[in-house]
Amino acid sequence: MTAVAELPLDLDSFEGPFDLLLTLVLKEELELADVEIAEIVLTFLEERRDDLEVDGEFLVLVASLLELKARGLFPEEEEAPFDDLDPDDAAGELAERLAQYRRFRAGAGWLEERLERESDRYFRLGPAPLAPVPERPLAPQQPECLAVALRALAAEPPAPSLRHITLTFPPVSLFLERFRAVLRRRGRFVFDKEVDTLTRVEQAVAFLALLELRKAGEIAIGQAAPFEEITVWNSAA
Amino acid sequence: MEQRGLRVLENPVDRLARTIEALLVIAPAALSVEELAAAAEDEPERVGTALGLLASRYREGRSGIVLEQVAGGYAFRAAREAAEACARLVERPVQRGLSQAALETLAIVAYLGPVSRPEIARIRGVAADSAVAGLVERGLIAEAGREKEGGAIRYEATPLFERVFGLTGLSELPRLDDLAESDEGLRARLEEVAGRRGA
Amino acid sequence: MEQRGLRVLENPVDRLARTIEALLVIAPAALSVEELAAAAEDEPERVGTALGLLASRYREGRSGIVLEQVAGGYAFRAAREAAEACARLVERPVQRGLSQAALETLAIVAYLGPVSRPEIARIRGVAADSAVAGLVERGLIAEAGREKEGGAIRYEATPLFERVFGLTGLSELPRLDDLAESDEGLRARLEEVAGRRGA
Repeated sequence: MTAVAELPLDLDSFEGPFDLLLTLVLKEELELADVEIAEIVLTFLEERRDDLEVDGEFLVLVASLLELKARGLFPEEEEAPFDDLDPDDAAGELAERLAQYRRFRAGAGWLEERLERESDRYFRLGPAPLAPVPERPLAPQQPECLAVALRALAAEPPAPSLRHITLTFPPVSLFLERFRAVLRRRGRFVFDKEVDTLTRVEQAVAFLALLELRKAGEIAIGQAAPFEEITVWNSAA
Repeated sequence: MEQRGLRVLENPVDRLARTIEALLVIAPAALSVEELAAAAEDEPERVGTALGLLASRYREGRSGIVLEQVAGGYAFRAAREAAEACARLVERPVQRGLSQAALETLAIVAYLGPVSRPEIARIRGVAADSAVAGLVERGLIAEAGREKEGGAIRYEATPLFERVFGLTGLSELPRLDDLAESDEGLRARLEEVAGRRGA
Repeated sequence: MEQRGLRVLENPVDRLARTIEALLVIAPAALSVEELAAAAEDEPERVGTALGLLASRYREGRSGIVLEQVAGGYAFRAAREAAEACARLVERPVQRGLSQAALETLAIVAYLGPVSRPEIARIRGVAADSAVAGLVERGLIAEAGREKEGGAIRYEATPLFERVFGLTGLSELPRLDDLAESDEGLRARLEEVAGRRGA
């Protein structure tokens, strides 16, 4: 077990090692909405040693949790960008992927132990000092196979599958559409209230969307003083 | 005359064994029984007999050269007792400093190969480009064609991987399900924690 | 008890000899007495004694492995009686085709050369180091100067390449006019597609 898996957590909703939390979430025995991810991050930062590998593993796991939580927070009637993936599917996929990741992490652990056990096994890499030099004659080739190889490299790649990018945060475009819809209905809104229930990462992405709309001249923004509420209204209105 | 007499007395397997010694000492990688038989122009069964003879001669404690069965064939390596001297002589760029990311990528390629970078990235949840490039550079994995025309390049573990990890073949890798903690184990830990919290 | 008895009886030079056997079987080049002594952490004179022991053991007629003294020091080689078998091992049968990686790399160099490794890597979407090294070793491509002073080495197809592919010159390569009007256009198109392929 690695340092991340054993990270001791003491949250309002859960007490125990990190990997147990993941397991409970994936088994739906713990409601992810109740889990304070910021607290997990703080705990990790307190316990953190200078180990990039551990940091990387932690980021992967927390990103997975954030993704799952973010999906759960978007009401289903909203037009989500994950058209082909409802939250249940996402949870299922994430659970499956985390389980698979765990298996390969175990495989990596076995390889690491094996390497350690074999550390006193030395052999020569490459040719022997006085060995005859090998020759690798090649049969006559057709020039057409070169053209075929280059054509294949110039061919349009297959359409990328969305499955590779499901670990990303909600895209800015989601909030662009969402804010435009709200303005069509109401003409103006208070940004702080609109994003109040979202996580920090989602709020950050939402704020980027706000700046984007402002830059495009679609909206006007007002704020009475620093740290006061941000009011947004249709610039055409 | 005496020399001719000696030759007549010589066990024919001895001569084959010497030929195999010669082949193994110059080979850049492990040689299969078939490869040895083809090079020696002899029967695979007799090659097997000769290898048995050599295995008892080139073994730990008896010789500084050890015959090992690895990577689908046979190869000479240094005796383990000489490891410290060997360490002073050569670096081991292939196995030195494999990162956790590299080991995870290697495990995925070894178990699932041929497998492409996007597939590896999907399992690990992060891009695998530099880990894959590093493993190719080390010679532990190698390209194995593309998924389809114009598709992603796929990778597989090399014989060098098997040799470095001391495996006779990929089938010697343990089943992942046996390595990963089972649901039963998780259940037990869950109950343990629940018990602690209750107390 | 018997084992301990054996160990006490062991000639200390025997152990050094085993260490030297181990060093010689993993060495990528001949080793001098000084190099052997440094790795074994022993006296050069004792190393000389051990080498004498090994020379009588690993000699023609007695072993398939022969200890040879060359300019740079000592190395194992194959016995002469096994020369034919070794030649059969080294002389690979004529290869019918190239690997996908080699073919793609060769096509890029033939059509777009002189071209550097980074350019090849950009078009293929993967590092080209081992494919380029393999083609250089086969003599199908060769270095053709640098991009600019201190820049990357560029490669071009060789006369051997033309012979193997039955061409009298690169202008006889099958035309790819439908892909692009010029070499520059072809290069741009390949890089652009590779960028979108991303792997």
